Order: sequence, then structure tokens, then C-alpha cells
Amino acid sequence: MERRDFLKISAAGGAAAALEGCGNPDHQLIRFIPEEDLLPGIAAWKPSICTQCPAGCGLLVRVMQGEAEVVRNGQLGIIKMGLAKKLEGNPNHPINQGRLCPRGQAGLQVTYHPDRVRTPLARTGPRGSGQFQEITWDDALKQLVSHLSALQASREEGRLAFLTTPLRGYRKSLVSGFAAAFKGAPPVEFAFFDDSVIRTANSSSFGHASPPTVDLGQSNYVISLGADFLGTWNSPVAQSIAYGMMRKGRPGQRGKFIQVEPRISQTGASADEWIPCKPGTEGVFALSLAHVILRDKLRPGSAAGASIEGWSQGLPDYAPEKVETQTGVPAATITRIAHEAAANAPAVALIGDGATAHTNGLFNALAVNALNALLGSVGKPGGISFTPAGASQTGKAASSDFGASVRALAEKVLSSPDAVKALLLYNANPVFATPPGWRVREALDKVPFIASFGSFVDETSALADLILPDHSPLESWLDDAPPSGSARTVASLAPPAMMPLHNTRAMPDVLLDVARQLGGDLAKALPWKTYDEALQAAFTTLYREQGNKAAKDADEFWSKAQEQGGWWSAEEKPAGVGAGKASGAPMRNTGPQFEGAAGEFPFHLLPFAAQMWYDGSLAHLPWMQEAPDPLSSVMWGSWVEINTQTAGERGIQQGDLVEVASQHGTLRAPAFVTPGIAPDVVAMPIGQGHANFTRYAKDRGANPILILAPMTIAETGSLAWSATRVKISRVGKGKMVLFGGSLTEAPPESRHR
Amino acid sequence: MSAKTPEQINEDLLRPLAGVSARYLIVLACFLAVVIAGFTAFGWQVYHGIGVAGIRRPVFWGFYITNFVFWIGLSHAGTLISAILRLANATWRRPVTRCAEVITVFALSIGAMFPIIHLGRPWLFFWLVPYPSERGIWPNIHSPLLWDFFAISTYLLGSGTFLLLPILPDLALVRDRATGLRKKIYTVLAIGWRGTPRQWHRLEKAMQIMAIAVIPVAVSVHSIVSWDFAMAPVPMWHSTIFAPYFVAGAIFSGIAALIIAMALLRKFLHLEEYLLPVHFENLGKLLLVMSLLWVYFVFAERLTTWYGNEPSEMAVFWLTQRGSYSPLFWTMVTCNFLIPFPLLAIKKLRTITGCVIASIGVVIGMWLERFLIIVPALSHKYLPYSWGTYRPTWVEITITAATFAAMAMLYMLFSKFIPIISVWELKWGQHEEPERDSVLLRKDEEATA
Amino acid sequence: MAVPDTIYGLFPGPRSAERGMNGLRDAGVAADKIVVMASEPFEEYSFAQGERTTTMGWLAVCGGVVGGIAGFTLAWYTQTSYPLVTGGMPIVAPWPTGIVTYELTMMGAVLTTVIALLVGSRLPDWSHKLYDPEIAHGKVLIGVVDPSDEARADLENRLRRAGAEKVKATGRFATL
Amino acid sequence: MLFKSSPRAEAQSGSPSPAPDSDVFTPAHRTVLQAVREYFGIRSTPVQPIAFTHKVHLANGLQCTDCHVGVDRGPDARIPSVNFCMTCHQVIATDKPEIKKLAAYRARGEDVPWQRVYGFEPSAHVKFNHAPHIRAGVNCKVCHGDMTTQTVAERKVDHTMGFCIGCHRQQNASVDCVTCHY
Amino acid sequence: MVIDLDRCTGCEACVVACHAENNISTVGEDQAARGRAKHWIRVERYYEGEFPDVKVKFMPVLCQQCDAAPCEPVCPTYATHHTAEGLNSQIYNRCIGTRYCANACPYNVRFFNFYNPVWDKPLHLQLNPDVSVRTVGVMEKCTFCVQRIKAGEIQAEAEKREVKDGEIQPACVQSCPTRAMVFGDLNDPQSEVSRMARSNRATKLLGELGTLPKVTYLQRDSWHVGEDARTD
Repeated sequence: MERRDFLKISAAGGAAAALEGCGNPDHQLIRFIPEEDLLPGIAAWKPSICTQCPAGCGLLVRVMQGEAEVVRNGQLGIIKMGLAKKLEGNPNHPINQGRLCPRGQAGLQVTYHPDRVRTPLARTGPRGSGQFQEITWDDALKQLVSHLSALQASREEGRLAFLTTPLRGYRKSLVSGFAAAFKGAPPVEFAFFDDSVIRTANSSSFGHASPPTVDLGQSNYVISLGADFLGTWNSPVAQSIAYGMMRKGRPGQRGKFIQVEPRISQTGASADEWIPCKPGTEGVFALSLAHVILRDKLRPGSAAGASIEGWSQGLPDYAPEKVETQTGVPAATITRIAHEAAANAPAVALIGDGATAHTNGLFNALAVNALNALLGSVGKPGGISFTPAGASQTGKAASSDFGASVRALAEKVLSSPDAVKALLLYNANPVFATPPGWRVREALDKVPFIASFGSFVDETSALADLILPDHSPLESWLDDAPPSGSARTVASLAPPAMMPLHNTRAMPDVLLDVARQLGGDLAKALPWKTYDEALQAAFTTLYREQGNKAAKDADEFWSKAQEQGGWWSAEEKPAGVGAGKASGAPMRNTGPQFEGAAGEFPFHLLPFAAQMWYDGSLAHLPWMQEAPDPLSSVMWGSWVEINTQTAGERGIQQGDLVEVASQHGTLRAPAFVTPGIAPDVVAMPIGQGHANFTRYAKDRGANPILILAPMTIAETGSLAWSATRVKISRVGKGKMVLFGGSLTEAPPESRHR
Repeated sequence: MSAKTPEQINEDLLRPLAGVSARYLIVLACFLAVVIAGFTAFGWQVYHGIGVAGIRRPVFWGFYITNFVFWIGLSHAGTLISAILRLANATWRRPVTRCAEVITVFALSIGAMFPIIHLGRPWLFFWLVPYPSERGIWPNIHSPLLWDFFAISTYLLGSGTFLLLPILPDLALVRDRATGLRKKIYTVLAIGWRGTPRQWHRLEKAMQIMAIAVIPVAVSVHSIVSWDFAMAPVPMWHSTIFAPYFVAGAIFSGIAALIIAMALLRKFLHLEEYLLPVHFENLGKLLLVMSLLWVYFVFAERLTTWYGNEPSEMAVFWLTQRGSYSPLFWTMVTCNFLIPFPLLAIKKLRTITGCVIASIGVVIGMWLERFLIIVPALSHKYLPYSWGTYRPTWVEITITAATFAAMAMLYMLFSKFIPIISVWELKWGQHEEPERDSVLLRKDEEATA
Repeated sequence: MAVPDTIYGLFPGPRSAERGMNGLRDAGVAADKIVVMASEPFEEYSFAQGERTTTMGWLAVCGGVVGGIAGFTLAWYTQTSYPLVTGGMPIVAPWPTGIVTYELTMMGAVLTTVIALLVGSRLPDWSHKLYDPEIAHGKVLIGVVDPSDEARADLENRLRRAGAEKVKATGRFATL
Repeated sequence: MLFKSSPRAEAQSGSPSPAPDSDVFTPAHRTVLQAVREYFGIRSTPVQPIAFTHKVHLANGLQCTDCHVGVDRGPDARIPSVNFCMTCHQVIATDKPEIKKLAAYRARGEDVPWQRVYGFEPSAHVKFNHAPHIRAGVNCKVCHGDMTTQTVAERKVDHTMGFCIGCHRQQNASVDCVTCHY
Repeated sequence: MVIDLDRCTGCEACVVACHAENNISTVGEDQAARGRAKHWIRVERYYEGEFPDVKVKFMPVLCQQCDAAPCEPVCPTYATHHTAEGLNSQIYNRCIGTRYCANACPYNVRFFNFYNPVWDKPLHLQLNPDVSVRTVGVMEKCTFCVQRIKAGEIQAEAEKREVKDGEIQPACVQSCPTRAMVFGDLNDPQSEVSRMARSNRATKLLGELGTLPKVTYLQRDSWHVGEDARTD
């Protein structure tokens, strides 16, 4: 390490860029004429939108004049320009009300990341070798267009695939519009943490294919099943704000909060009670509560359970005593909680993360929906509701016109080699985030042409033949339509907060450009020159829809939206909750399936979203790497959480290197021995173990996804990522960088005599 | 000791100054090499930043401050002891005092370097000195480090002169016997000492005053060093026992160092007839007393902590007693008590060899003690979440080694240029007693006058 | 200054030196004309009894007082000239001020003692003075400064009789 | 970089600039020499690319704030860009050699690489803010000397801590260290 | 400042906000492993009890800006001292790196620059011009975002008015999603902090040491049903 440091320190020449507004005069680099007129040392606050996770928080960006080394027509020089200095929440934004989570604040480092792709790249070495050469935008676009027009020529438009990270708002319409107009296959969205289970459950229970907005703020009793809603699940900032209200926002009222999950998550850590239930039995637990409530007539029975088998009979199979062994939760506890919940209306239950990632995930979700209905907390204050969507936004870009899962895509390619001739890739990283069993990597290798819009070379875009680097979010026109987190209709909008630092172009602009060059229907379907034109058009429609309350004309509406970071409906009016389409026969609990025999693989592997790296897409940010994990306090690496007792039996000490083996592979990581996890469960954060993806994330820690079984949730086809069983063994001393010293406040050393 | 004529004494004690042997030069060179290595390490540290040392959060002080305390402690060998012996007018002190005082001066100068070495920005060390500057801001008198500055400089001045004044007559002696260039040099050094009763008398008087002055200074110095720690609310530091505890420890290690030094001188300068078993015998007894005193202090400290049972203090307590630092702790106890006690308590074993073995143990033990006072306490402060550990790097180790080499080197050089045993004091102890009558005669002369 | 005219004897040891001294006394040589030099103090011998009383002790005390005042002033001034509160302590905190005062008191005392010694014993002084390297060999020098020529012979054999190994003369006597 | 104690001494002490290809930013000195120079407070006087004359501009009735915009609003006084200069010198004194230089810069699409005259060593960690001083009615020449007599700005006033403190004491402004150092 | 532990969820938004605001450099894995990571504010996590009855406690710890700060008198150069406003200031340029203050601090909230900080370009463009970049050998710590305080005061002074309560917010307070942290003037009894500091849940961290911290912690509340709930 001395060495590495030594190099760094002696490379101290970097003392170039100026900190003061008036910078470094005697710089040999030439100084370009500033392109914007800013006063040094005076900060401007510009609205933007956070894209670090799907929550869709509003940002205020602190922009100050600084000096950046930039390339202008091939020459390196220094220019005074507005630079984003800090990200804060946008106080007016209905989702995050001026607050921001750590991941959101680290968004700043995406823009300034040293390993960002700064100019278009064409692959030179073999696929995945990561060998690229810099090319001009003209060449890059020429290549792309030629491939696409080739498809058109050979009437193979259908063999164009678009693989993207989940999109929303007009960006989504643009992409789907592009695919449709090109007559290509519908775009495929991929993210490791997809909420398809919740959406499916909600649409069948309440007729809303979107995650719920939970009104924790007015709730008196919160039961969370596996949902890490204060950390990474759904809309964490909105939920945290509400949580604060629930705890201390109402004088004299302090809601109780119970977390049911096999491993204490960051959210569980804040709970009044942690109830470790056996993995996959969350639904059973919920129904057992329902059973008690029905049995003891604590609440009027409700039709909400229509989709659950045996509901009308009062769920005889779910008597606490019966499910005691199955869930591992004492009957007394279940009964008590049922009574407390019924007595302390409004009470609400929410489910997510691991609980919905079992083969019976949908059942668990439906069970919780039913419980909520029984508790009478659906569509009520202190319960769950749904964010109303402006007709023109999600209506247009409903997930319907989005294609199959990435797994299906892979199968398609593998079955018939030239099913996909060209693939456009946008920020999705399935090579990192799908189990090897899905064989996504092999599939992509078979695709003759891949173009990526990514700003970074990650495991997937490393396979690309062409990289057309996107602007960073702070440099782009942004829009968003968050599906949950607020009781208002939200249409976020933000102009670029700063000028682009590198030779990049916004993905939407590139698509429009390509459309123009390809001409035909495509050009007709996407008539705009630039993305902001498209957005303005869209906002004009939005203005018409919601009537001219907000502004006197569309232009003012448009400019106002830019100033305040979007438009949102004045009054809080949650979407009405329909009965939901009780689809077919009521559901019965098949119980969770796990891969790996309990004998050989005694432990459940529970991957979880790391507070700092989310699904791994943020592992490349130094701040995220160095911020200690809230529970383990690990920095710059990954770890395996093992129960104290279990570790003791296997002679595993804190920090020892442990081998975790499933039927699909093994990985090694240091052990974090904690009382906060069930003895038959080992948990691992997702996000580390990148094969590439910048200097900060590369070859760091281990990636649990690589040993996951390719189990899916039948109804949605999404990955059942907590359905894998593993075995563990100590392999020696490991290196685990902890920020925290002792686990407990009164360690044995400091005990009496 | 067998009476010797002044001539013999001169011969024996001035012999070392005569010339240098090849062996001497080789040994000297080795020490020099280590010292240079030390300076290189320090340069490396300044160049790259103090991060190359092993210190870290929360253990912000490590080897450097350990060495600081250790060397300052060692410096209590000479001046303090010789001052006490002078006042007590213990005649056996005569051959011992100078080699003791030399230890003081060198150990003190070496120790005083560490507060600078351990700085994050050593090039600004002079901000510790109260001097008027255009900024109009001064050092902070409230800080124990400032007290260190004053105490150490006073002690250095005191012990320095305490060493130098009685050297004058010997310099004159060398001057008279030397020839050529050496004569010139020593003539200058002797600043014209002639040995008139006036000079002798004033010298004696001065030494008395110095002896009286230097003892409280020495005590204050190590009290203040201890207050560097006791003034900070760190578990096991913030204790009233520290000042006497440190002073006792200092004298303890000092005597040990003195015994080792004397043994070496005796061997290599062939001073068998001057540094006699009786000297080691007496110093050994002194060492024994200090060892017991040290045990008493450690016991008192531990006992009160254990009864006080303050969680944060207990954490440190157990860490040293049976935790990760326990091996060092018990080694320390062994070196400072279990080994020395029998060696020094049993008359048969209290030989020169015995004393030296005991002393080596004590020096090691006392270094460990300083380390165990500083590091475990810092690594386990109040909030367990911020507990940590400490491992030294090669930089710290090299610099530490260099200081020991420097000590040896300086000592060698000194004994080469100045009689390491005070010749005149020794003669004084030897010369024939006055005749009765002459004394009587003088007496009644005074009566008549 | 030139070497004074002196007649002196070098005595092998203190006893003979004592006798020599008494001899000179009997000859009625004034005490201030007798010079004595030795490589040891010989304090218990009467010939080594130079003027016994010195004020060094008192000087040291005064020096201490001066140093103390200096120390206190320094501490007080440095704390008040740019007053900054630390740890909720008073600007001029008594305890640390006391420590600084104490240390500088001691320093004052030590310094004055050294100075007093040097001044009092006329050091340093490299000028050419009456001296005899023989002293280094343990001889005791006892002599008379600037005796009258007629007394010379008498003095010389008084010294010899007392046991002087050599009797030497400097200055104008040396020429003879 | 012996004494790597101050950020970018070279930034202001007029020594050659760091290699643009260096891939890290650090406050460390680039060379031992620079460290030593700063340690002993040696600052070389800046040489301006264009002999801009404050004298003439002020004589023609311009105010300081006409060019150094924002000085009364924020911490820093703006050094105008070449465009700003050219707004007048499009027409005024276009034949003067210095103005030709100016125009040439503009033509090349470059800004004028003005050298910094004042400004604290970064190691001083001084966060100076012009605006409050101007509101307090401190005349520019108090700290920058009389510009009406200078062509290119010279370091007439030595901004030592003593200088600042002295004035702050007179005006009973705060002399808390954090007033300036943070 | 007041920190309500009943609201804190340990999300560490404050930690990252602090890094972004105060130019705190990341030190990398190896240095972090050697205890050189710098987090002016940290969220301490303590597990209580054994499985299955486990509770977790989060506690954000930052410089407590003690009125009787042990770190201040030990500094030989006045690099850290108390300002008139009651801030525990850290003057980087005056610091010579004795690290004595860090030892004296019972909260271990002081951090040392063991090396010169390094930013891989162009990450340095994110540096906040209002905060100085510390150099090797100097101590640093939470300043309560003194730059924001100064800016607020200068703003108020420019507008000839008093600073409004809640107008000035350190980065951590500003970012906190659950509003667990509140910042204000304790000298003004009407301010929200003063009101909250009077809560019956109010405690001081290691208050028994007599450091008189200026940060008040409101202890976690236990669940109690509506009627007997206490107000604070």
C-alpha cells in the first residue's frame, strides 16, 4: 500500500485546477473564453432530478464557477464554467421535500468520475477485452446508422433489440416510440431489484400496477415484512420523512413499528421489535395475523381476501399455533401483534425486498395486500395509497409495450443465433446482475452488433462494439414520473445543471439524430430535433390535460416547470383504489421453493441491497465505497453476515475469510459475525465483485448474484433471488475494513471486574 | 580502594584520551550508520507525510512519544542521582557522578527531539517557542506541551552546566599534559583554570547550589511529562498518581542505564580499579529500592482502577491485564520486578553481572511501561465504536533504534575527549590526611586572630 | 598582563605545602601576597583557605526571583495579548502560569550561579598568568608575589625547608 | 515535495505550472524547491501577458467595480474575460499594440492568462470575502494600493496577518481566528 | 444542535453530505484499513442482546463543540480554541500536528491528515470553494459547517437583520431525511433547538465527563399507546 500511496503522493503535480473563483493564472494550458457569464464565488441553485435509484427525488444543484480542464476542438485547455458542487433535495419536490439519501448525494461523483467514458469508443480487441479506441461522433453515428439501415434494408427491423434500465416518463416513451417506429422488438427493461411482483400483486388486488405509496406519517402501527423502506426499498427518502413523522411528528402519538425478516436490515434496526421469521413465510405470517383478527372479530371481515384461498373460512390453516414451527414465530407473539395492530388503527403492513423474492413472492405480496384490506388501511390516511398518474405520462409508457424479461431475450438469442442482429444497450448491466444460469453473457456474445449508451464501461457495456457515451444526469435534460412516494401527480423536469464536461451526447438526442438520419416513419414518429423540444411538446400536452391552473399559457407552464424542477398537482389526491381484478382461482400457498438440499446446503443465502451501492450500479463512486455500511461498518469491500452462534460452532471469527458455496458456484468473503441474523441464514450485500466498472469498483469484494440459483417467480418471471441455499466454511484469515470498533456498547472487556 | 598516587590516577584516567583503536572506530562507525538510517527515515517521513508511521485513529501517539517519555526518564539517572549523592556527601559517588551526568545530558537531548519528530508538520516546530511575531499570536501556556518546553530547557541548562563546571579542572589537567594542537584546544576549553583556592572554593559552592536547584527541576520535568497524559481525559491517563509514578519510573530506569554504562566503561576503558564492585553494589541496592517502589505504584494504580470499576477504564485495564496487550504487560512486570528483585535482593547475586542483567531487564521493562501507558489507553477510549489498534512501521522502528545508537555513539565520543571519571574529585578522595598539629596550629591562629 | 614577579615552591603533597605555607606566614608575608595553586581543592588544609565567604547563594536566590518574575510576566502577557479561550478556562489560568513561573525561577537561579562562578573566579581568562604545568602532576604551588629582593633568599629556603621539591622564580627574578 | 504543506503554492507564487497530464489533484507541492520557497515566503512578482494599465482606465472615469464585477456581492472580484474587454476595445484604441494582443487572444478563442497579483497562499487557509469589507466602507486602496498610479497591478500592500488584524482591531471587527481561517 | 435518536434511522445521508460539503477526501481501501478514513460525522451502531431478542441502536456522533472542550487547552498553538460564538474552532494553518487534541477528545471525532489528500481528476472539480482543502499533518474535524454559518451571518448583515432560526443549516442537518437533527442558536430560548433541548429525553453524550457538549441527544422512545404518550 505504501507503494500505491507513494505513487499518488508524488504525482502531486495535479495541483492544477483552481479552488478560488479566480484561478490559477500561470497555467501552461491555454485558457478558453468562458461560455457562460458567472460571478466567481457566488452559488446558483439549479433544479435537477436524482437518477441514482428509481425513487425519482428532486434535486437542487449548487453550481459555482470553477476552472475545468476541457477539450475544445481537439485542444486541451482550461475554461471557467459553472460546476456542480453539491446535491441537495429540492424543498418543493413532493417526493423528497428537500431531503436526500446518501446515494443521491453521491450522484455528483458520477459527473466527475475519472473513469467516465469521455468520447465515443469503438471496440478494437476481442469482445469483453475492454479494448476500445476513441472515435469521433460522426464516425460513431455513421456506424450505428449503417447497422440499423442494414436491418431496414434486409427487412429485419424485428431483429433490433433495446435493452435498458427501467425507464419512466418521456424518456420511456421516446425509447419505446423509437423501437415501435423502427418496427424493432419492444424494448427490454432490466434491473436486479425489479418491483414486478409488487406491481402484479397490486394490480390484481387494487387495480394499480405500481408500488404503493405508504402514508407512514399518520400511521400508528407499522408492520414491515422484509421491506427495507428506510434504506433502499421503493421511495426511501419519502418513506424516511414519513417515518420521522410517525415517530415524533405528532405530539403524544408515537407509532409502533415491527420489522419481520430473517436478518436485521438497516430498517429493521430502527424497529421497536424485530421478528425473525423463516425465509419465505412472510405471507403465512401475514395471514396468521389476519386469522387472529378474523377469529377474534377485531375487524370486520373483508372481500379483500378474495384472491386468498380459505379466506372466507377465516383461514383455518393459518392459526398461530399451526404456523408457529413453519414461521418460527411464537404463536403468542403473532396473537399479540394482531391485537395491537387492530387496536392501533391506522395500522399498515408493507412487504418488499427479500420477502417478495421467493418463489412464492406473489403469494406473500397478495397476503399482505389482503391483510391491509382487513386492517382497513387501503386508500385511507395512515395506510397505503397510489400516486395518481397524469394521463399522458405513465399511461403512454405503461409497461405493457415493454417486452419480455432479459432472460427471455437470452433464451431467444441462444435458441436462434440471429434472432437479434443489433442490440442497443442503455445502463442495464445484466451480465453483473443475473445468475449465470440465465446465460445472458453467452447470449450477448452471439449478438453481432451491440451499441451502448453507457457513461461507464461495466460488465455488460464491455461487450459493446460501440460506446456512445451519454451525458451525466447533471448535464442532461431530465424528466421523471415517480410511480410512488407522493399523493400528488408528479411530472419532474430539469434542464441541464451544468455544461457537459466531456465529449458526450445525451442518449435521447442521439436517438433523435439517428431517427432523422434513418428518415421514413422513424423520422415522422420522432420529429423533434432535440430532446428538450420533445419534452416541451409533452409538457404542452400535460398543460392542456391538467387545465390552465398552474400557468397562463403553455410556455409559462414550461418555463415554470423548469424553474421549480417539474410540475405537480396542487392538492394531495391519491388515486382511487379499485376492487382490482381478482384473477381466476384464489391463490393457495405453495410454500417457498429453495434450491439445494437442506442437508448439504444448510443455510439460506439472503442477498440484500447495500445502503451505499444499491444494486451495484453505485459501487463505482468513492464516497459510496468509503461510507461505512450502517450495520457492519464495512468500507471498500463486501462481507457475509453470519449469526454469532453459527459462527461460534464453525470456529469463524470476525473478519475470517469464509467460502460460500451453492450448487452454482462458490465465492469468498470476510465474515461479519452478528447477533442480528437467524442462525440458518447467511446474508450478503449486492454491489461488489465487479469484474470491471471503474478503478474504484473493479475486483473488489464478491458478487453473490453469481452463485444464485436461476429460480423464478412463476407468475412474473422475475428472479427469485432469495431462493438459494448455501454451505459455508472457514478458509482462513480475511481482510475486512471496518470503521466501527466494538459491536456492542458494553463489550466484555468493560464489564464489571 | 588501594591508595594511588595522583600520578597513577592521571595515567589511568587519561589513558582513554590517548589514542583510538581500530575496534573503537569500527564500533563507532556501526553506531553512526544506524543514526544516519534514523535520519533517513525521518526525512522519508517529512517527505511523504507522517502517514508512513504506524500511528492511526484513535491511537495518535505511538513509538515516538513512548521514546520521548523513555529517554526523558532515562535522563533522570545522572544529575538527580549525583546531585543527591553530592548533597549527602557520599564519598563513593566520586567515580560515578560524571558518567551519570553525561547520560542525563545526552538522553535529555535525544528525548527532547521526539516532540519534534512526531509532529505532523515538524518544520513548524518553532511555533512551540514563545517569540514575538507579526501575527501577534503566542503559544498556548495552557498546554502541557508548553510546560514541557520550559521544563526541558531548564533541565537541559541545569544538567548541562552541572556536568560541565566540574570538568574545567580536568580540562586544565589535560591541557597541562597535552602538546601541540590538542594543547591549544584544551587550553581554550579550560578557559584559564588554574586551581587557586578562590576558584576551587567557588566551584564547590556553585556545585552545591546547582545540586540543590537541579533536584526539584528534575522532579518537575518528569512530573510535567506525566501531566502530558494526566491532563487529558483518557481512561487510565487522567490520574493523580501519574506524577510521582513517572518520577519513580524515571529514576528507576535511570539507575539501570547508569549501571549498564558503568559496566561497559569499566570493561572497555579498563577502569576495574576505579569502578569497583562496591559502586555496583550500592547502585544495585538503589535499583532494588526503586523496583519495589515501582511495583508499589503499579499496584496502587491497578488497585484503584479495579475498585473504581469505571467501564471505560476497565476496558483498558482488561486489555492490558488479559487482553491483546497482556503479553507485553506481563513481560514488563517480569523485566521490572520478577528478574531484578532476586538478582538484587540476594547478596550473592548482587554481583556486577547480576546488576547488569537486572538493569538490562529494567531498561526494557520501563520502555514497555511507557508504551503500555500510552497505546492501550488510546486504542480503547470511551466510545467502543471507535476502538482501534496500533502497529508500528519500519520508520518508527528505525528512528527508535537510531536513538539508542546515538546515545552509545555520543557516549563513546565523550569518553574519548574528556575523562569520564572526574580526576580531581577522585584524587581528592585519595590524598593524605592533614597532620594533627598543622590543623591545631591553624585553629589557634584563628583563635588569636 | 605580564607574569608577576614571583618566587614559588612546588610541593609534592598537601602536608609539605601546609608546612611551606606556615613558613611563609612565619616570615610575615601578607596573606594577599601568597599564591596557592593545586589540582585539588584540599579544603581541609589551611593553605587552601582562600577568602571563604561568597555571596553566591544569595545571588542565586535573587536570580531565581528575577527569573520568576520574568516567567510570570511572559505567561501573563502571552495569554492576554491575543486572548483566546480554551476549554472554558480563564484567559490567564493560575495553574499553568504557576508552572511556567516555577520553571523560569529555577532557570534564573541556575544561570546566575553559573555567571557568579565565572565572574567570581575570574573566568574565562586565557591571558598569560603565573602557572606551572607541574601542578597537573599533583604538585602544590605555593609562592609569594613580588617579594622584596632581600627577602628572597630567606623565602626560598623556607620553602625548601618545608619540603618544596623545586623552587622557581618568575618575572624579574627569573632572569637571575 | 519536502514540506508538502501548502496547496498549490505554485498556483500563486508564479512558478511554472504543473504538467496538465497529471491525473490527480492534491494540495502537495510539486517540488521541494517550491515547498522551500513558500516556507520562506518567497513569491515571485507576476508578469502580465498584456500591459494592462489601471491608470488610464481609472483616469477615463471607470470605477473598479465596472470591471471587477461582483466584488460588492460576493467573496471574489471577477477578473474580466477577454470578451468583456473587447466590448469596449472593439472600437476603442484598437491600434494600440497591447490592444492588438488582446484582439489576437479573442481571435484565437483564448482568454487572457492574467497572472494573480494578490491572494493568500492556500496554506494560509484564509477565506477572504470582499463584500463585507466593501459594505464596511473599506476603500479598495487600503488593501490594493492606489491603482490610479499603477499600470499593471503590483503587490503594493503586503497582506500579512498583522496587516489584517491591525485593521480589524481598529475597526473593532472580530479577530476570532475563524473570521478568516476555515 | 439536537439529535433525536428516535428519528435517526442510520441511513448516513449526513455522512455523505458532510463529505460533499467539507472537501473530506476519501483515502482508499488500504489507508481506511489503517484507520485513516475521515468521517467528521459517523453513525455509531451498537447491537444489544442475543438472537432472537436483538435491538440495534444508531447514534450519529460528530464534534460536540464542547464548552469545556478537553481538546482546546492541550493545543500548544491555539490551533483549536473557543470562538465568541461558542464554536470549537480548528485553525488548519495554525496546526502543527501534535495530535494531542485528538487524544484528549473523548468522542474521537477528530481526524488527522496523515498524507496530503488526493483526488483523481476530475473529481477535484466537486471541491467546495468555501472550504479549504486540508494538507498533510493537520488535524480536522466537524466545524458545524462554519462556512455556512459565516455565509448566513454575512447575508443577514447585508440585509441588515438578525439571523432567523433555522435559516442556517449544516450539511448534515439539511440532508437528514427523518429530520432527526435540528440546528440553531442555544442562546435564544425561543429557538427550536432550545425548545427540544429542554425535552425530558434530552441527554448529553458522555456528559459525566463535564465537557459540556453543545449537542443534545434525545434518547430513543419506547412504544406507548396514544393516551399515556408524553409530549416533547
